[in-house]
Amino acid sequence: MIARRDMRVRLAARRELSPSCFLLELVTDTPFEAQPGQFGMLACRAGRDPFLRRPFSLAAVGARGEGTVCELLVKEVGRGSRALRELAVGGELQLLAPLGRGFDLATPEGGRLALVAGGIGLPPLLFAAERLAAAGQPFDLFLGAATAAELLLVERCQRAVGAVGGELVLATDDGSRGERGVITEALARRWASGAAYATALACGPTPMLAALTQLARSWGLELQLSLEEPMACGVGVCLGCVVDGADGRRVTTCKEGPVFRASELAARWWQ
Amino acid sequence: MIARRDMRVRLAARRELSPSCFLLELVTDTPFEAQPGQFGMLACRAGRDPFLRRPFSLAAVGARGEGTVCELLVKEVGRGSRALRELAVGGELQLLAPLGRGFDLATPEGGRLALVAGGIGLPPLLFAAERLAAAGQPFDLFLGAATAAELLLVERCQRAVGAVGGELVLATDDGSRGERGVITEALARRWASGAAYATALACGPTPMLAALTQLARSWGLELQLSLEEPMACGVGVCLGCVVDGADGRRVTTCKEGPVFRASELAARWWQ
Amino acid sequence: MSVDLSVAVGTLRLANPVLSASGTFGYGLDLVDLCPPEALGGVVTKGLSPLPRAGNPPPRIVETAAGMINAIGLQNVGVDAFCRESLPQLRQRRVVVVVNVFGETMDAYVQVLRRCEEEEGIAAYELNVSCPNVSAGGMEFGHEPQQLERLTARCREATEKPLWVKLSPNAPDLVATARAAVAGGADALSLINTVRAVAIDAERRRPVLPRVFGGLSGPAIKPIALRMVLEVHRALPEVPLVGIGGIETGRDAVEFLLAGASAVQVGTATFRDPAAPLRIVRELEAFCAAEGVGAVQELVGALAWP
Amino acid sequence: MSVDLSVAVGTLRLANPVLSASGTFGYGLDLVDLCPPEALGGVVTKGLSPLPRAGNPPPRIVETAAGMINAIGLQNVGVDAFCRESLPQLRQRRVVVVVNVFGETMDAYVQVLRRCEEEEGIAAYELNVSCPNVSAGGMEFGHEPQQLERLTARCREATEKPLWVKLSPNAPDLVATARAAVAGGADALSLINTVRAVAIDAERRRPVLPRVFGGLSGPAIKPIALRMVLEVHRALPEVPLVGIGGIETGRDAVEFLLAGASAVQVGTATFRDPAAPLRIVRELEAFCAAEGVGAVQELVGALAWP
Ligand SMILES: Cc1cc2nc3c(=O)[nH]c(=O)nc-3n(C[C@H](O)[C@H](O)[C@H](O)COP(=O)(O)OP(=O)(O)OC[C@H]3O[C@@H](n4cnc5c(N)ncnc54)[C@H](O)[C@@H]3O)c2cc1C
Ligand SMILES: Cc1cc2nc3c(=O)[nH]c(=O)nc-3n(C[C@H](O)[C@H](O)[C@H](O)COP(=O)(O)OP(=O)(O)OC[C@H]3O[C@@H](n4cnc5c(N)ncnc54)[C@H](O)[C@@H]3O)c2cc1C
Ligand SMILES: Cc1cc2nc3c(=O)[nH]c(=O)nc-3n(C[C@H](O)[C@H](O)[C@H](O)COP(=O)(O)O)c2cc1C
Ligand SMILES: Cc1cc2nc3c(=O)[nH]c(=O)nc-3n(C[C@H](O)[C@H](O)[C@H](O)COP(=O)(O)O)c2cc1C
Ligand code: FES
Ligand code: FES
Repeated sequence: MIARRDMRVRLAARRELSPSCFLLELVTDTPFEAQPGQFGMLACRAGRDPFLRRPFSLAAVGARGEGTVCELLVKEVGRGSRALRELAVGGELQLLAPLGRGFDLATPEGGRLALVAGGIGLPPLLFAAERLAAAGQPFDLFLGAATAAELLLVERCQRAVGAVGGELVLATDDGSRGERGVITEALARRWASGAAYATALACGPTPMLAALTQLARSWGLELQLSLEEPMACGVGVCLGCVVDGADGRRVTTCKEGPVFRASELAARWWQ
Repeated sequence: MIARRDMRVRLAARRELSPSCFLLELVTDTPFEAQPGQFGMLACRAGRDPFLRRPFSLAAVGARGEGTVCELLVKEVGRGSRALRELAVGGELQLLAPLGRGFDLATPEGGRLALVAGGIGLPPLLFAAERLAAAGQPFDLFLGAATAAELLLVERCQRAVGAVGGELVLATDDGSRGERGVITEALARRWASGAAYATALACGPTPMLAALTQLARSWGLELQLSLEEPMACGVGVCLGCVVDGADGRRVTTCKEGPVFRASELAARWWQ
Repeated sequence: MSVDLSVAVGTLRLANPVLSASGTFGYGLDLVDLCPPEALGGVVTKGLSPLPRAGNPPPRIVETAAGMINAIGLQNVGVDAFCRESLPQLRQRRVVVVVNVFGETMDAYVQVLRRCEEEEGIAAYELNVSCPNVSAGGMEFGHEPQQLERLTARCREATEKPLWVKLSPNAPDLVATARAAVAGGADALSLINTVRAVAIDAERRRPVLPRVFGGLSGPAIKPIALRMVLEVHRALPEVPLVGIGGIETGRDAVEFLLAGASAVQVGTATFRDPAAPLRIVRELEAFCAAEGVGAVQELVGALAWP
Repeated sequence: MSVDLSVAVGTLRLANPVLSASGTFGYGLDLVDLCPPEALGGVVTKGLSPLPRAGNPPPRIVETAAGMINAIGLQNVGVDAFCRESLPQLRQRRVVVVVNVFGETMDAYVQVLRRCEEEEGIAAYELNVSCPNVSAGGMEFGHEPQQLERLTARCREATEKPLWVKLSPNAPDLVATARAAVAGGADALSLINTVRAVAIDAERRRPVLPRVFGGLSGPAIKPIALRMVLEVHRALPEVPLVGIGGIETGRDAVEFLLAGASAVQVGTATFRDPAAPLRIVRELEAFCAAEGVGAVQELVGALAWP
């Protein structure tokens, strides 16, 4: 397991990606590594407001000089994300990372992965995509959003997919870019026309994950889901972030997840 | 009375003045004016920590373009001042100003003012000094601190005093610059050698103000004191900042002060 | 979409449900430039006693995490000075005035009411019962149901105007005191007053406040206040409530309305933002417009119980 | 200057006065890399019941101003799994272990104690009495002095180890419950548990927590917790207290010690800073060194009363 650390990070750059989303480039002096699907607990502002740290999926982690640069993609929705929007470049924050269990990227011999991202569910899949591209493992990336403007980092996704000869499939609810409709329908069309995947990795809004789970079950497709639950500690001690597991236990999203195989989760989690 | 306003201000610059003190240059789009001795209530960081605004004496207020630039001198002691130290240049804060009753700068015909500042008590007197210099009203400035490094903005003080042919008297507890000992003793030496002042204006630590009040009473010198009390609202509605008045009433420092004539305050306030 | 902001607190109709809380808005006239009192649902005055009072010695306030402790000690100008100096201006501005009343004896409460009854322009009274009952050994009026019922009944005799009783969160049994106030004739209950608290100066090894104890207010207590409003509303669903405690935003106000409050008061928030009560009116309106709520009154008690 | 950090909580000596609070540090082994449990005065376990429990359905937590509300519902692995899986490792690390115990009946408490008594390496027990007493109609054990005295006495019979009773801030009469616990045989009192609170989702018009009510913790409640420690200490100066509620810094810990606590527990702060309990030990040491305090024990109850 990669050692986690509570690190001082500096905001090196912020880039607007869409009306509601932006990218943060955080740098730290100490080296650290992570697996796609892992996350960090970020104190979004100095002081006690917001009170709790917020979990953010790591979207990229790489060496820079002696230290590390780590990217987050953030959607502005409330106190924490707003504080991140306001933070002046050069400002410092505290990040505890990497945390949790990431995706299992191993592909069965000759198999192919489908990566499925809805809206701000992209970050862990972007991380996975760039890792897979670097390792030469083939995959297709399905990226959905409400509208064209909310499709994030499309070129960068295209580069990663292109590196291994995969396909980038885009879909928007309003049809303003890519296929019209939800991304799971785009996946279903590919499946129907014979694209057989070994495993799908997914992150996005609950309705998307629910639809995907139904489809995967009917297809017999193995599915890894990255879940988002409210978290207080991020390290398994508060029991605040539980979901119902397949075995009747309540499992912590922060420690036992955030990535679960669909088969590990209670069926009723999806209804 | 000058209209007060709750303004958005931007940190244009921060300058270190001493190991513990720094100067903030805050700019706002809207024009505003103030009297020396008045203060503003500053929200030291976005969000609820620190919870209350902090009162800061206005150290200078002047036009810049369409708007206004306002200077504060801040000593780092706790949550609020630490947040100001950490605020990145370009960051925005909320300032309610100008508040309270400032100094009465009118000098009796042919009279002379003594301005007496101890440590971080300088800001309102710096403001007064520069106003007096601009108006050509004569004054001497007595500036005391624990040690040379904590004597703030000496050259700027010198310029203001010099403009009206006054004297800048420095004193440090450890004698590292100016006269050795407390600033009230320096004033007493001037008084003993014949320097008769019409009025003294003072701000500084309570022991300094107490010593000054005793001296002024024995000399028959009129004295205006700028007081610091913990404040919640700064506008007279919470009754949190009261001191005992000469008439037995409890008076609000924020609204009836922060500048009081010594004769307006209960004698026991000084014991 | 235009939103009807008016609410009824019992028989009293207010143009909107946001009042300034006692002790945090002076006598209603200090912030006319920043937060015009006539734009609010109403203004609750600083607590008034028969004679002027100097209150507690300083220091009186301590900042805490997302809140503050105060021990003002009920400094006020006395009911007479209020009626002579502030009330005429409030009347002229058509401010809805709720007079907050306290005393150390039942007679003192009644005296304040009697003096006020001589005047025009007072909409309602609010009894601050977090005050030591000197004749009953110093126990607060609001802590003992029987005493509270008697006090309320005595005040009830002195006026026909709406009578609100302001409940203390420190009472051993909140619902029992609520019932007692209603039994005594209260038209509405305001809750909550400040929560008993202490601050200690670690270096000096002594309490920060000269009288040791003070009252905690601000957003820190909001989840407690909301719980208490909900508890009283469920126990006494017919009794109009006025929600108080840590309200800072229009959304906070909505939460109290949903929990069963017919109106709310904004206290400590005004210290951080002197226009807070007015801002909250506007945020409330915007919330309703966004959520398709035609009339704020619809929100009162509209919480779905699981 | 070297500072003696050790304290005594009754007959139990601790290397320093800072423990992790129940429910905020797992079973003591989750944060060994970030906050080694053996460096703390001790570790209080998540509350244990005779059998494993699944706790409440999610969502279970809500952020508030300078605090949070939780409704975990006492999910735990059961006393047996704890004794088999965690205790041996804690023993090996020489961690001072305080087992937090709860049940819905008196027998359940006693069962947990009996199972623990079979093991080595438990330093003390802490009874969480903020739990509905099923046999007495659901009223919490900690709210009714007679029930609490009986419960404590039953537990007292089951062990000779130090027995701490953890008081609820929601009890109608805090001092009466404190006395009852002592009468039943408690060696020390821990206070406070969380404060009953509610959060409401304004848009959905429903409580955020499926069971509506939860417990407020964090710095928001510190001034209330400090007040309660002071009140109980003044009423029962001979009884050792363990102070809990919103402690975030070494200075906070000092304040609780001055108010009369012999040790403190750090809860919610650990969620914001997983090394908080350890940091607090260090800050406490630095505070003592700066203030010339040779032994932390000197601070206990050293508040000057005005
Ligand atoms: C493992 C994990 C990984 C995550 N990764 C990311 C990530 O990479 N990028 C990212 O932007 N967020 C991510 N999140 C979500 C993030 O942690 C915060 O919940 C989110 O930023 C909102 O926090 P806030 O403080 O801005 O809003 P809050 O003030 O906490 O919430 C404001 C309001 O918005 C609602 N709300 C919360 N989340 C959402 C949402 N997603 N959409 C709409 N309304 C919402 C809340 O219920 C509340 O009413 C992740 C969460 C988890 C658990
Ligand atoms: C009218 C008025 C004008 C003021 N003008 C200025 C000004 O121009 N520049 C300036 O720096 N400050 C000024 N102050 C003081 C300022 O408002 C704050 O009190 C100060 O900055 C400390 O706030 P904090 O949040 O940093 O510390 P807090 O977190 O509020 O306090 C931290 C600790 O320091 C103690 N403390 C508070 N003030 C001081 C102090 N001055 N010296 C030593 N210990 C202290 C507190 O008791 C507390 O224990 C003024 C105060 C008033 C009332
Ligand atoms: C400085 C201050 C003074 C107060 N004075 C009074 C008072 O005179 N009478 C009263 O009934 N309540 C008084 N209160 C209590 C408030 O009206 C209100 O009930 C409490 O502060 C909780 O609301 P908040 O969190 O919005 O401030 C006072 C509160 C503060 C902070
Ligand atoms: C998530 C969470 C779980 C808790 N679980 C327990 C528990 O199982 N038993 C118990 O006695 N107290 C429990 N508590 C209460 C804490 O031990 C502590 O008394 C309270 O949170 C106040 O301290 P704090 O403000 O430092 O968190 C829990 C608190 C939280 C926040
Ligand atoms: S967030 Fe605390 S256990 Fe998962
Ligand atoms: S600070 Fe509120 S009255 Fe002066």
